[in-house]
Amino acid sequence: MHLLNTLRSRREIGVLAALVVLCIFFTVVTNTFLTVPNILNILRQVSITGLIVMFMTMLVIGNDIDLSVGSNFATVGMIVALLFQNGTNIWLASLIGLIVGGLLGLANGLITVKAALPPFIVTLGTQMIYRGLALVISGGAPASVRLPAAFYNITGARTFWNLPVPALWFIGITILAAFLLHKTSYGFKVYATGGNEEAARLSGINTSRVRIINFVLVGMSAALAGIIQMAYLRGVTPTAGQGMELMAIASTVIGGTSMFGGVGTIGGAFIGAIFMGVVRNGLVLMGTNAYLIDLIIGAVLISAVWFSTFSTRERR
Amino acid sequence: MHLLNTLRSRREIGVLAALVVLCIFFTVVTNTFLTVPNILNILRQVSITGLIVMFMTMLVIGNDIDLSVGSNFATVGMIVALLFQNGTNIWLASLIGLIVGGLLGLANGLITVKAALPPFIVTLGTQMIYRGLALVISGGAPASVRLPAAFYNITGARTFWNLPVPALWFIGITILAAFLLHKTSYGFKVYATGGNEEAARLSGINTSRVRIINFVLVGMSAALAGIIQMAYLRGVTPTAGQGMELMAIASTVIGGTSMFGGVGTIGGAFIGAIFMGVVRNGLVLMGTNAYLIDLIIGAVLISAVWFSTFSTRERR
Amino acid sequence: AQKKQLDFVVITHSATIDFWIPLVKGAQDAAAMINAFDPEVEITVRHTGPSLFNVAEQVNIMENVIQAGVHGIISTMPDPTAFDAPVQRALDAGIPVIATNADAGPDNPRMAYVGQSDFSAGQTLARNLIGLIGTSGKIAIGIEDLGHTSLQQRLAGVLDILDQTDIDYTILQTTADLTIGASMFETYLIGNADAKAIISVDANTQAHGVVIRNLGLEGKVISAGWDLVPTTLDNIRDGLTAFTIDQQPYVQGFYPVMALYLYHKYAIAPADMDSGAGVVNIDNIAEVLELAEKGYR
Amino acid sequence: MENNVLISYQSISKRFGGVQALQEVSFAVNRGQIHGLVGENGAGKSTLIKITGGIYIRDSGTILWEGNPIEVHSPLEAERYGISIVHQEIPLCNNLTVAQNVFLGKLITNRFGQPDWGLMEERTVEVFRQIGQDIDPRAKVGELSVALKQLTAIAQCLNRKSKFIIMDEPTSALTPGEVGTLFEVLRRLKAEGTTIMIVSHILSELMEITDRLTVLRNGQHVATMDTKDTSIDGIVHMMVGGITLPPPLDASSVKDEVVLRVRNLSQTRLRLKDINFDLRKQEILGIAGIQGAGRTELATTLFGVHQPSEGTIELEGRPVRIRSPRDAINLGLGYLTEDRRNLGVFWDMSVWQNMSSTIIDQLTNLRGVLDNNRIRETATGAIDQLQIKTPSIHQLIRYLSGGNQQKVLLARWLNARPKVLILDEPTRGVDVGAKAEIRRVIQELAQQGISVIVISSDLEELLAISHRVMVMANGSVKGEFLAKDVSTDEVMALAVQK
Ligand SMILES: Nc1ncnc2c1ncn2[C@@H]1O[C@H](COP(=O)(O)OP(=O)(O)OP(=O)(O)O)[C@@H](O)[C@H]1O
Ligand SMILES: Nc1ncnc2c1ncn2[C@@H]1O[C@H](COP(=O)(O)OP(=O)(O)OP(=O)(O)O)[C@@H](O)[C@H]1O
Ligand SMILES: [Mg+2]
Ligand SMILES: [Mg+2]
Repeated sequence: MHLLNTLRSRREIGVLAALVVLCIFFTVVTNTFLTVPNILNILRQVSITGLIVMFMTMLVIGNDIDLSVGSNFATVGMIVALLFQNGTNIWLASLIGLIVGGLLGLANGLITVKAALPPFIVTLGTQMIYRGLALVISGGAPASVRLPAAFYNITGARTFWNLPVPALWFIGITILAAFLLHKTSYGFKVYATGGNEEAARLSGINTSRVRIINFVLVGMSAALAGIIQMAYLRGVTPTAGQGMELMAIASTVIGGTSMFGGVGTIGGAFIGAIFMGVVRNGLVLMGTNAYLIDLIIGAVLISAVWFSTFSTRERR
Repeated sequence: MHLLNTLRSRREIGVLAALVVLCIFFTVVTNTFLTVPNILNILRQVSITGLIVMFMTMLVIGNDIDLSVGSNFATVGMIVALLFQNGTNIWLASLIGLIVGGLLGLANGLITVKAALPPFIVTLGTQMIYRGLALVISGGAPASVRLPAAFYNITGARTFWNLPVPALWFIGITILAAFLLHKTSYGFKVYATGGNEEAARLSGINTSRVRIINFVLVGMSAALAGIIQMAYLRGVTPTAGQGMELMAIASTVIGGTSMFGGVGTIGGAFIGAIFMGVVRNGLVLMGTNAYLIDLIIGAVLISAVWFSTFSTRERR
Repeated sequence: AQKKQLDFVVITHSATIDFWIPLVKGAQDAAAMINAFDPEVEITVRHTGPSLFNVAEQVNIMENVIQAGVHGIISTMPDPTAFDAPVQRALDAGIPVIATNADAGPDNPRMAYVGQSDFSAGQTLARNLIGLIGTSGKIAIGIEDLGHTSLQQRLAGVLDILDQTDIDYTILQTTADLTIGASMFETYLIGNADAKAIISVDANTQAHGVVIRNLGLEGKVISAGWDLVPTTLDNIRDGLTAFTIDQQPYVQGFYPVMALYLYHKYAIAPADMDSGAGVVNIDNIAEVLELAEKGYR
Repeated sequence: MENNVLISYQSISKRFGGVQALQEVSFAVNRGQIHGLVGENGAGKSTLIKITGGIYIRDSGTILWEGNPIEVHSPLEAERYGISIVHQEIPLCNNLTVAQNVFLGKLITNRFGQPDWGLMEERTVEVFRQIGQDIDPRAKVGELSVALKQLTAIAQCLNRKSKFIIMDEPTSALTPGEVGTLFEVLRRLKAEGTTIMIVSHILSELMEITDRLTVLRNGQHVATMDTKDTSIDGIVHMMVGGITLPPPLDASSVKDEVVLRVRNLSQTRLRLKDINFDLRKQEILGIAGIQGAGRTELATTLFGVHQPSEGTIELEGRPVRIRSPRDAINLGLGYLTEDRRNLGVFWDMSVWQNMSSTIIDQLTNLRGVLDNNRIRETATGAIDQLQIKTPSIHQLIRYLSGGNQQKVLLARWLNARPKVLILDEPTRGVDVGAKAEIRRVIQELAQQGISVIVISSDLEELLAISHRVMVMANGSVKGEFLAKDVSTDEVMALAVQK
């Protein structure tokens, strides 16, 4: 319902059309693209970054940005893995991980909002700090874990007719985020804050709180992604998640969210997240030269953003 | 003169004070920091990114951003090295390199301005494309060069009482950029465009041209940096310059340039560029644990930006 | 008597990954041995470097270290020319320099190189692989970072052998991020149901296990690669990965310290040394796991 | 006669999505005359001006410039023809100085091609002197009051010495004195042969200054006539088909009960000094003053945007500390900003959203979930009450005309049901019809028990609408009168006191 609702807006139609064209193309040139296992595969592959894309979208609509999610992701994965290795119950460890992720987001929010610094620079700084944390606590070493089946089954496994659980998390979080952004007064305040922070404040909206909560949410989503990833890969490296922030932001913008705040939808973000996964997947299936893949992805990224804003570009 | 002039504004005073404090700190805790060779060393080390910082500052004042400079840097270095290996005269090869750098910048500018897309996303895309170019033309292999002495002496060498030539380039380009930004009508148009593009356009400034020229300039500065770096290191790897864009932007903002456009100076940018170099240098001299260096740099980055905006923050 | 203080620095191109733990331990063990053996010297060993792969930054750090005034530099040199000038400057300042792990080649003025030949190690991997899958079929080769000298050399070594067979290979850029790495292999295996093996020329080997298990390809697809990462060792023990190539980094730290000591003490010129290419598979995994625990492998 | 025409519009049409902004509009502007352009909000005035200036491209029709058809595709081309425009939305570079803004796009350079700022600053001071202002040419525009910003835009236009000057609501932020000076300048320009087209919603101004008038209605041309042949009533009739001004206020409805009591209020940084006043229940208190008087500063300080450095505020007898707008709203205060464009509107949000930002938490059921029925009821109620012209509650506010945007913002504050509502220039940029409606709403509010503070630079309106007026100058209160006992001249005399 929410998704359908938000899809009505024209911004998503452009990129949805592009996605469909892309899928048709890959279906024609490869004979494995349009198969159930591959579709599930794509869903699983986009799910980790996808989780973050949802709340990154909310953050960008509120006219902020977070470059530290990839580091947060690694730090939390590492903390949970190390706690577990040292005998902490995995559920408790995960809870601690989520809280830590939220706190790292809170730190981003507090510095950005209270010290009135540009979020780009603040989170570039904390990107380095949180990455440093992951390296310090791990001593640079990857950690591997043998998780209890119960935990593994609801985080990293493939269940229900081979459906990858991370993908279910992704879809669940998407619905949650859509509800929060499009159906609650909190979501309304995010749009107002991103659209015109001054006006929102004069309307009595506590914009500082909205922005800080947005940072906490994106931090927690990075933490959740880190935990699911750790479960799926049965381990974590302290260098995990590098460049993830840029891919998350790219998906957000492909999905029709304006980098100037105030405009965007979760439905669009969902399409944006899938889009990037489809491109990568299709190119590998096609056997594209490794040297060319990033080049092509860069070009597709620009075209996709062009598509998603094309329909709403101002005419004169 | 220009530098002195621009230094008067309060934004630079904050970060200049921070720089002085930092230098005093390093002088006290190490006995090698405040020595002529080390100062020259710092100048040399900041010069490559510093060259780019100057024009990045101009670009950011014009309310744009370029994430592709690191890739441009590698691509141009690679092109020049390969042309030279294949028998092209090094001067001609360098000229071609500069032109290519300018063209890559032009592409950024044209896409951003003409398709009205956010520069962050466009240059994230071209970052991948240009990096792909460097990989494709090099086949992933580094290229080494044995440059003619005449060329080496004016690009990568240490001459005039051991003065590193890259540092001279850096200082020369700084003066040039200061002149362009602070003393010409072009510079004025950059401020106007960044301050309110609509207003600038309505009053007859060709803001598209200003923005595109800014992109070309930053592209050419990345190319120049790539050529000097190639000469200094006597070769180039296709992975060179990764993350350079973020450091250049960080220096820009530390130097007091607003990420919202319209505000900033070359004098500040110069201090910002030196600042990052001093931190890195001092930490290594102190023998800081490698795991901690990035963490500390992240924290220093945030503090420095806080400092540089502190004096102008609105009090209420 | 006053002991002679010798400060050595190990500079690696990505100082924050744990690959260097055995290398640094080797260097520190050598220093401890010498300190115990020779009452006249006191050797310290410090490890530094850019946190992530970055040649220009590594050169800067080497310059800063020279500035700080040390008595010996042991450095990886993952670029053919970038280290020529700083190494020469160190030598001019009377600081001996030995290349370890990754070499800039004989044109660099470094005094010696200790480490694996990446090219021949790549050949070793390919030969062992052919022993398992024969000389035909499809495989995927993962590489973290295109353009990284050592990795490109290993890849060249692998391809040197594979190109003499009918094996049909696809190169995947996995990046250092395991998620993307796993996705790439997964996608490849879905698209190529008849693939015989997946290999990696770097630590991304650890991602193979998850992929093979999740796609239910245990025993059908061979996995092989580089480095002794815990997950990779677990995968070998579990039969998911066939073997991994070890560079034996302990030697790459131990021997250079010895050589620098001998240089300072008796002016003995340091000499090159190959640290070999150890193959770890199900046969020796137990032993290796035990040594890895202690930081020697 | 024909060669007397400078510019002639022939069947100009322009459509935005579903809105026909202009439909076959034809009229001519004579050389050396001042031509007024009037019409209700959304009639298409700004659209026509933007087409003339090359900002919008018309869908069809012809523009004849000195008898020849022209195509203007950019502001730069318009400039080349000698057309120069003060736009309604005052676009300036806030990061630059006054002089830099005045010479934006028209730099004076020395023989080395470098900008000659000294000269430009001198000229800026000169231009401002013409319009009766002393200005620091090095002041940053971002720190100026709305009025000075508007004057800067006017100075920029005058500085270009163009053949044809178009001013889209140049007086909306100016005080009567400033308007007078501006009109003198315009008359002088006319005498020198410049042609001027001017838009204003203050019809008395147009009667005073223009030679001819064109009336637009719903994108269509109604009439063009000589000003001397018509009257305000006549124009109003052509514009909106007649309006009835609300009856004069009945002061007896004001209760004795003091709702808001301000004592010794000072704010050093904003230069507010020792302000004392009472606001009674159901009272409409007008605050008069020229730009820089500190009226907006007083209002925003009361509303918690700034903290007073001294003094007390009592609401219904209780001393209160207002730390933020949120506090202010919770205590029953409302504040409609004078700066609609920057501080009021959420441009990317719909009409209902713009109306609901103050009460969004009340439009939810239990757990913060938006209640669509209540949202619709509230929004349609407000649209009916204020007669807002919008195709639906979901229309983006950016597609509404300025006057309708203003009404949406007014609805935002009515929805919050404040006890004390501060309206800062509520009728700025609003057409006569809407002005009368807003006046009616304000009086109704007072009747319903709300106390209202109105800040307005339109003194006649202020005196007509208020029970009592307070005059401010230089950050302090200079006097207080019953509105019915005082004339505009007496108020002005106090307002300009040093
Ligand atoms: N860019 C645009 N996109 C869509 N609709 C527009 C746009 N610009 C103007 N309109 C619509 O065109 C109509 C005419 O608007 P215009 O701004 O010309 O009115 P106006 O006469 O200047 O009104 P006001 O007195 O309020 O300034 C209005 O209905 C307005 O909503
Ligand atoms: N943010 C600010 N910082 C410093 N001074 C300010 C600021 N905003 C306004 N001022 C100054 O405060 C004084 C009063 O402002 P303003 O002109 O807005 O008052 P006003 O009475 O509301 O006038 P009007 O509403 O007619 O423009 C002016 O001198 C103005 O320059
Ligand atoms: Mg208008
Ligand atoms: Mg005001």
